[in-house]
Amino acid sequence: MSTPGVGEAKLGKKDFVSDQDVRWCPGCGDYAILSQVQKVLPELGVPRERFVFISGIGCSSRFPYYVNTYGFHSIHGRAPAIATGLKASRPELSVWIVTGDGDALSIGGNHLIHILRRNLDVNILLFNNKIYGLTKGQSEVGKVTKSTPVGSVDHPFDPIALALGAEASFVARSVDVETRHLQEVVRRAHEHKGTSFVEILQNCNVFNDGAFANVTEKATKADHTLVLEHGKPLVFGKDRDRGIRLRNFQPEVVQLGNGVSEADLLVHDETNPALAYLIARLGPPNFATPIGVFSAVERPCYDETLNQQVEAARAKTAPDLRALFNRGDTWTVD
Amino acid sequence: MSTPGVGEAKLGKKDFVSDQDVRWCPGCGDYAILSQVQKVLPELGVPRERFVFISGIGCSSRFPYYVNTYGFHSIHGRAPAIATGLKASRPELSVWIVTGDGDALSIGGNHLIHILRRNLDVNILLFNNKIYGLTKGQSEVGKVTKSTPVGSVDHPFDPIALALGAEASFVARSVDVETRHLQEVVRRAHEHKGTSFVEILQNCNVFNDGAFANVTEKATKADHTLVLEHGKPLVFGKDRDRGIRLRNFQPEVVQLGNGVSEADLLVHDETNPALAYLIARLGPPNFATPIGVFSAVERPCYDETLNQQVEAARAKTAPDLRALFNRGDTWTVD
Amino acid sequence: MPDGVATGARRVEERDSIVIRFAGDSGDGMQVTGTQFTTESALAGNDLATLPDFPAEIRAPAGTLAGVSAFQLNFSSLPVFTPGDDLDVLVAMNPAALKTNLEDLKPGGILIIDRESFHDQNLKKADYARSPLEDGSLDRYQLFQVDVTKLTTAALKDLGLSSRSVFRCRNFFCLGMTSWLYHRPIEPTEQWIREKFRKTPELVEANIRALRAGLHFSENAELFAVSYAVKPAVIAPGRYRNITGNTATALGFVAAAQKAKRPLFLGSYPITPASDVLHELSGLKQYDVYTFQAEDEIAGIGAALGAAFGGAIAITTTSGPGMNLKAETIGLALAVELPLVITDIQRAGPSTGMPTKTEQADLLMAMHGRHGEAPVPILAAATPADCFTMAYEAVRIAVKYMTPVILLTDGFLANGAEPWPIPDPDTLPEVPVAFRTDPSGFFPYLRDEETLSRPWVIPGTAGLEHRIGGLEKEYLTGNVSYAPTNHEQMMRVRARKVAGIVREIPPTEVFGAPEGELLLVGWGGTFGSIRQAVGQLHAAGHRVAHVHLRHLNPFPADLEGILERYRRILVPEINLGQLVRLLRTEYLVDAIGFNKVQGRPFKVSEIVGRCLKLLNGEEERS
Amino acid sequence: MPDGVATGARRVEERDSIVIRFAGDSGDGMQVTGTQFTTESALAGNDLATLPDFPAEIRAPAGTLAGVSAFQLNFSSLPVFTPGDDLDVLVAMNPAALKTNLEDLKPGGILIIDRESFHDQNLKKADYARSPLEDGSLDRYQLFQVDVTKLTTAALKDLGLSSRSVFRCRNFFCLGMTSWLYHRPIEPTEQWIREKFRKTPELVEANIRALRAGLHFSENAELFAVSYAVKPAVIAPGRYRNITGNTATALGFVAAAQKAKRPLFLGSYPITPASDVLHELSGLKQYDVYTFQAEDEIAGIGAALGAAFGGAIAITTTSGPGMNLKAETIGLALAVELPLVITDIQRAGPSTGMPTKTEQADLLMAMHGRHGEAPVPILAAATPADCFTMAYEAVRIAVKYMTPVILLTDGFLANGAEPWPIPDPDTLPEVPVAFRTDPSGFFPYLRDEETLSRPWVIPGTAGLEHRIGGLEKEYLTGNVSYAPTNHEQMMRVRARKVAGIVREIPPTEVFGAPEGELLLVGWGGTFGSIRQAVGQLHAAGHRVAHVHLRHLNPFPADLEGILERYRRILVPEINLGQLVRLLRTEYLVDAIGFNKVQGRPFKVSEIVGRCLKLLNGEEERS
Ligand SMILES: Cc1ncc(C[n+]2csc(CCOP(=O)(O)OP(=O)(O)O)c2C)c(N)n1
Ligand SMILES: Cc1ncc(C[n+]2csc(CCOP(=O)(O)OP(=O)(O)O)c2C)c(N)n1
Ligand code: SF4
Ligand code: SF4
Ligand SMILES: [Mg+2]
Ligand SMILES: [Mg+2]
Repeated sequence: MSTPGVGEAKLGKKDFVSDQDVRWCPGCGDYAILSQVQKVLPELGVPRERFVFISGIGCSSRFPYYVNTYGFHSIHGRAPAIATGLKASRPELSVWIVTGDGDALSIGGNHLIHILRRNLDVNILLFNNKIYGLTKGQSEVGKVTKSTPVGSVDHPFDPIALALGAEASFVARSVDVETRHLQEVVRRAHEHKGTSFVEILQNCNVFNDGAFANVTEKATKADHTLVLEHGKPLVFGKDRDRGIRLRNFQPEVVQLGNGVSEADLLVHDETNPALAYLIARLGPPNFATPIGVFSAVERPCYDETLNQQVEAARAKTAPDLRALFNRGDTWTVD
Repeated sequence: MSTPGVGEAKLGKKDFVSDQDVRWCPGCGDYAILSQVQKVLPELGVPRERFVFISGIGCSSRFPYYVNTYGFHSIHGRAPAIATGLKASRPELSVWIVTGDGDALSIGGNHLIHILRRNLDVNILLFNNKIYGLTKGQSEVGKVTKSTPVGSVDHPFDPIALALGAEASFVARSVDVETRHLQEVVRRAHEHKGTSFVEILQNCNVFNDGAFANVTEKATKADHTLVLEHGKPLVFGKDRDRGIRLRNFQPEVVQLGNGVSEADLLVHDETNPALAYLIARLGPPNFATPIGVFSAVERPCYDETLNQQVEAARAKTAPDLRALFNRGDTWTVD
Repeated sequence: MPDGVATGARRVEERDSIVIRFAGDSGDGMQVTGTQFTTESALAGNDLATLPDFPAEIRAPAGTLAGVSAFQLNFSSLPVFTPGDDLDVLVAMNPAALKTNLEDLKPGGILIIDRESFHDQNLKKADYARSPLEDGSLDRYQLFQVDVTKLTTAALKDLGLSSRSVFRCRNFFCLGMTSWLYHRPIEPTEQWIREKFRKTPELVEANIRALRAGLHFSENAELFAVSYAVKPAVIAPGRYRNITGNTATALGFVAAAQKAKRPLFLGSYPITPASDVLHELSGLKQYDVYTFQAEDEIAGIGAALGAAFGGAIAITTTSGPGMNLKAETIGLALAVELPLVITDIQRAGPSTGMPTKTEQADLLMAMHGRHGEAPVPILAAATPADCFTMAYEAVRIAVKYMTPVILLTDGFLANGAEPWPIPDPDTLPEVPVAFRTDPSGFFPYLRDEETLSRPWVIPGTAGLEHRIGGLEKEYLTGNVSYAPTNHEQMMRVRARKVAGIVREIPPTEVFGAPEGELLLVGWGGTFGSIRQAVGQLHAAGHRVAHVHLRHLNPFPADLEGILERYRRILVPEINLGQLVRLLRTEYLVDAIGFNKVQGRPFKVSEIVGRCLKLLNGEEERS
Repeated sequence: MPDGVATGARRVEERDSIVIRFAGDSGDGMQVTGTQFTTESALAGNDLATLPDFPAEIRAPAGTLAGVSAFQLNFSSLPVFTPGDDLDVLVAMNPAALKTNLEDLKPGGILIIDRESFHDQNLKKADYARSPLEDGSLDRYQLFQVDVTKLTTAALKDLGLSSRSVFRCRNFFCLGMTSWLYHRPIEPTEQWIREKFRKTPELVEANIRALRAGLHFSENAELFAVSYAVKPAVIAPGRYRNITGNTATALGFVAAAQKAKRPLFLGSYPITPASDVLHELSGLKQYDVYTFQAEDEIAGIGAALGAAFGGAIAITTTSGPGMNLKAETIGLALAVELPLVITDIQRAGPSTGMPTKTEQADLLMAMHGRHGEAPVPILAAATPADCFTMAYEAVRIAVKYMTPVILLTDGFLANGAEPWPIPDPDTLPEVPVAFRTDPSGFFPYLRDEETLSRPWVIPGTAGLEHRIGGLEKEYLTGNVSYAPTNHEQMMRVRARKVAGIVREIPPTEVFGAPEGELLLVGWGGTFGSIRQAVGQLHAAGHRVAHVHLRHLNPFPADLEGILERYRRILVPEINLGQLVRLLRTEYLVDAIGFNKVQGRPFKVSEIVGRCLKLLNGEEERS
């Protein structure tokens, strides 16, 4: 099946390529993401056999088949639940959840917000193509699809805002084709202790082509993307001449110059979820799409605390089945 | 069963009392909420038969039995789904969801965030006693319960933050024993077009007595409650001498006087969800518990848009089964 | 003879039936080709049945075995029950399509391939060590190697299309060839092309040219020495259209709701192969159709139940994995006694299984897949067109008996098509809906004496305010009750109500010998195969009969008597034995199962073979 | 005779068995009283069985009929199988308790009431038009009217307690009385009180005083002319404790995990009556027990499956409504072939039903409640203590066969208690767990030749990285496969694997006549009632026998042979007929159902009555 990953000199990308043919439509954004993840994994200093990729159902959720680690292609929406049991009982594993917008935000919304709330130390990669690819094109976005022939009446979630509402400890966004940025975000997600939630804008060229063209096309990208950097003012635009300022707690886009300087702008602070929420609710049409790490804060991890409790209990009393069976009132018949 | 509610002079509270014995533990906060709701309903100008109360499972979810309107005591966590179908197809009804923290935030979390996202024009009353009352006391709060004998490792949701993460259009909090405040919030919820999300802090005197004592006891109340009022600065305290100020986008409590005046404080603005989120994440131990309307914004309602689409389709083409059956290629055999 | 029908001067042979399959890459448009050839055949007056065969959900790399998509059609001058066992004709667009489909082609059958696609790269993708065109392995077939790509390109050369666009017209070239070969009229296809590519006139031109080029090439090139005529079938007079099971299901629901004069509410979450019903209904808003794409299956059925409470004709649609999630709400619907139709378009399980493949393994779940004693009537459609009738019937029963009803179809029925005698809306059965509005003597659980159903009272009705819920209810008032004997009374009345639906079931049709050696009992999508097999056996003098159940719970009242008239009972199912269990437990008959679970329908020959074994006494006890 | 055992100078009569019920308001501490009386009786050497009867979940207003809580105990010098049919003694703390329980008291039985509680307000709450103490309606019983409240108050008067606190000691006064009446030792109760109120010494004092006051009052007041001795039962030597089904279930899981030397992982969501297993296990972290209170039942089983993938002994617990939600993940567990125990502690359904009442109506759901062909082994415990054995066995089978296993218990077993012969941990069966670590020749779906189970390989094992999932898999490699015959092969091997578990089932015990007229086949919590009924009938010379199934899927191999040895087969169940359906379909025997669905167990007399009817030929065909 696979060759041992421990004790080897140093693993490279090819060690994380499984023997299965990759079966996405030609041109699908999933290929790019797979490739970046396969590049980052060997650099994380984790033995290959400790990685586990868990997914739900969807095109994106086929991901685990293609990564030569342990993998579990589960059922629709439930990957966070399965990951929770695995990570809680095996905290030494590096657990990754791969999911889609339908899988994570539609059927799986509850498990998603609960894993974020509990803050298990796992990494979530949400491939957001704003469409159900596998079932051939339904969507919650206000667009015409097979299931919404006169346009959808649904207002879609903003995954970032939702994650912040669930008090996620690490919230970030990247883009399938932004290879460097994506690699960096994946690396940061791995490093963060607690649930790392990463939304990856992904192009489904068959059912929702160009959904993020603004953000990915050379011509429009700089004007439509706001790259977040900790401690840096919120500046964007081809000429980096526009920024976000707060007025009476209302964000507004300002043109730099003419008395407006970077000092007037909001400064990004990853440790402030309220700011992250404010930034999350920027975005098209009035603002640019923010990408990068919105928020990264420390709080206790469920898996760690649980294991500490088990450890503490074991340290206090040795397990003794005989004593357990004999608890309470007992009597002897001779 | 009931006497007609239409054409009658004017209904009063007693008209909304059903013939069923109310079966909550003596002293339960649910009684107070029931009473306030029964008081407000007749004042809303809606014929009694148009009210529908839909609930899940839990002590709180027994609520519909006691209100003399249409009612549906459904299954655990699913009230928002049922309410969605009813309201979408019968937009003229006044639909109320009554739920508990377990029902809405644990098993029912997904339906909750989705109804908020869609913004159906219904009202949600979430009785938050921070415990599963009906199943006799489990909780996600970090406290010792039967299911968490050494203390819970869980971090609870903040329902307000979660609702804001789902982009709820109306988000408020009140308290079981604050009769006037509660009535007012319930009335505002009714008036708001879109999903009105109201968290009501409710005392379960059997399994979690005093969970909100800070907010309800005469002695501590003023210092521990921040009453939100649109357009007013965030001031609290027995002597209304403390306030919330923003410094580098970090909220802090300041003592008024000594050069600090109300003008330095944050001013509440219901139309700004980002501010609401910031306020939501205040709260004990560092801050007081905010109550009142956090956020109230306008956006399209699912039920309205859907009905407009149906209307528009009907206006364009008259329904004609014969034409429908004969769509596409047909042929005749003689 | 209408214009454009290929005739040709060469020899014309007559055939009763032809089974043809178009196979190619997912990108080759085989489903379109097959569907158009079906339309042409229907207009030519043949009876027919189709079988689309989709690859796994995600489009596999072009040219690979996993990417092959196929469409099979059986058209005939005789009554047709199945898409056919073995192929008379196979059109294979590339080596992978040849490899995965060849085993079904009859020896001596016609094999049409695109020669140019058999290049090294494609051969490798299809795991061919050397080209089958060269190793003699195709000698037993009538092989026609056509330069489809080159000929299509030539036909379109002055249109200035990209080579990719030209390549995508190849399927119409092939359709042109087969239309000539079987004397099909191509106008309906030209019409379809005009409509489909309305917005891009150059594609209209290109596809029509390709189609005609295929036709004329066949006519002129003298490639085919013979063409075949299949006479019109003797079909009951009337107006027809082709219909797939999913479309028929959607129309059945709309028709029933229209008849009931109530809005139709669908709460659903997409899933293969059920999504098309959602898609179909989403486009029918002018029929007072509300479609709600829910966040999951639980919300889908929950919303439907809410709409039922509000007085809508409420339905939910899904497939196996989603059915699991609906179980709890079905139980609630049954406790609150509101009408609701749950449609399970079965696919191959367990778990995610093979989503694009058919199976009929959810019957026992439909019967028992909820906690507690929770009886629900179950209906199952037998053919694609029958989906209309059974969807309609499911609504009628749900409303009349104030009960959830489960309707079973499957992937084979859902995507398969057959001619549908278009019904006259005026002659459809009535679906009476009368909401109670009279407060005098009202109780929420006051039952109708015959049907045992409770009154349907919708919110908004003054004076009838009441509360319903999932806790056990007092017999008459519906108030919550924990009284022991009340519970027993409620359990038994719920069971009796469902059992009473037996009065809605028409007498069971027995096809074949009225009594005798062997009775085949089937349900669902196996209808065609069983019917044809029994027809053959009966014609050959065997005392064999076929009963096809469309009511699975309760069973028809006359079924027991019928079962007693045969020495052996065989139950063919695409599962490991489900109906057979129900028959055994209900009637204590030693019915034996004939089971196949390969994600595809029975062949007629398989059933005939098994029957002959039993009839010849080669197999006394299974 | 140990200190504190009440003797009294008056007449002592001997009895074989006594059935006593304590009934009062939910706030009156009846469950504690009953449990303590049970402990006293166990220490007195009697065999016993208990039946707690809870009101609906929410505490109803004090004094109302809906608020009545009761606890019944049957203790005896003979073997005890049930909590008893009719009562020898009823202790009723208020009019509501009298009203709801009196019908079960034998004529001439002892009725102890608190006279002061029969005031107008309480009588009204209990719907009594006039006091039953005054209208002669209690003349057929031995009525003892005791001023319980007054006497308790007097006993505690100098303790300075609030009247509410004093009122809450009344139950111990009553326990004192009944302890005297039946010669029970009160030390265990005194010990319990000291432990329980450790932190409030004044309550220790108050409750012990109340207990002793009741004892001494009975001794001195000459209220009771007779007291009763119930000799110790002849019980197999050994160490015993009382155990409820839920505690036994929890211990069974812990023991199996300890034996397997693996952590135990429970993923669960609270639900009546299953929550106590979660509570119990949450307190056993030192046994390497991980409990995860999930957001819902889906996450509960999902997390358990994740833990199983990681190598833990994984379990999930729930009741009917929650079982619906676990169906899809059970299907996944079965497809990926990982070990997992799903425990359904059944309650009265359908839908929310009557959460605090018992039923055994989830058997068919356990069997068929998933889409597709999805076979799962099913075990069921027969008695509270048997829950230990079957929970243990469920884990052993799950691990050995790499399969999800469903364990069924019910509310009656869960809350009922009986003496448990404490096992020696060293003699429990082994639960071997061997994770595969050897990469050579490894395939994820390589099967063991005997068990057909695949290897358990846990993440972290170098060189064995692999992927599993819910899509159909290739027979050996586990790679995704849509190949038709592979699907059939996989379907059949999954079915064969589960069928093969038959080799784990010990020979079936037949109690009573080895062949003859009538065989009663039961399962689950009906064990006691059936066993006792059959014991009586057999003793009376009838050729009757009892088989109690603890393995419901597959059935024991010897069952068919046993069924054949009896003329008639009767299947008593607390449902509308579920096991009886499985027996009929499996063995084509005309088994008939005896069904009761009232949220409570069978009475022995009900079963005896029905058997006699059958034996006397009064009922030939059901
Ligand atoms: C219980 C269940 N419901 C529905 C489905 C059908 N289904 C499979 S994938 C999918 C949506 C996937 O969308 P997304 O997560 O966005 O993935 P993508 O294909 O776009 O990557 C649906 C509805 C299923 N497999 N199981
Ligand atoms: C599917 C399902 N799972 C679990 C339960 C058990 N259950 C009933 S109510 C409840 C929790 C209720 O908590 P909450 O909503 O906070 O209501 P409260 O009783 O506190 O008002 C649970 C777990 C159920 N009835 N159904
Ligand atoms: S359907 Fe869309 S998301 Fe799925 S593989 Fe194809 S391009 Fe990618
Ligand atoms: S258990 Fe708590 S929430 Fe439930 S009725 Fe009693 S006091 Fe109220
Ligand atoms: Mg998607
Ligand atoms: Mg609660």
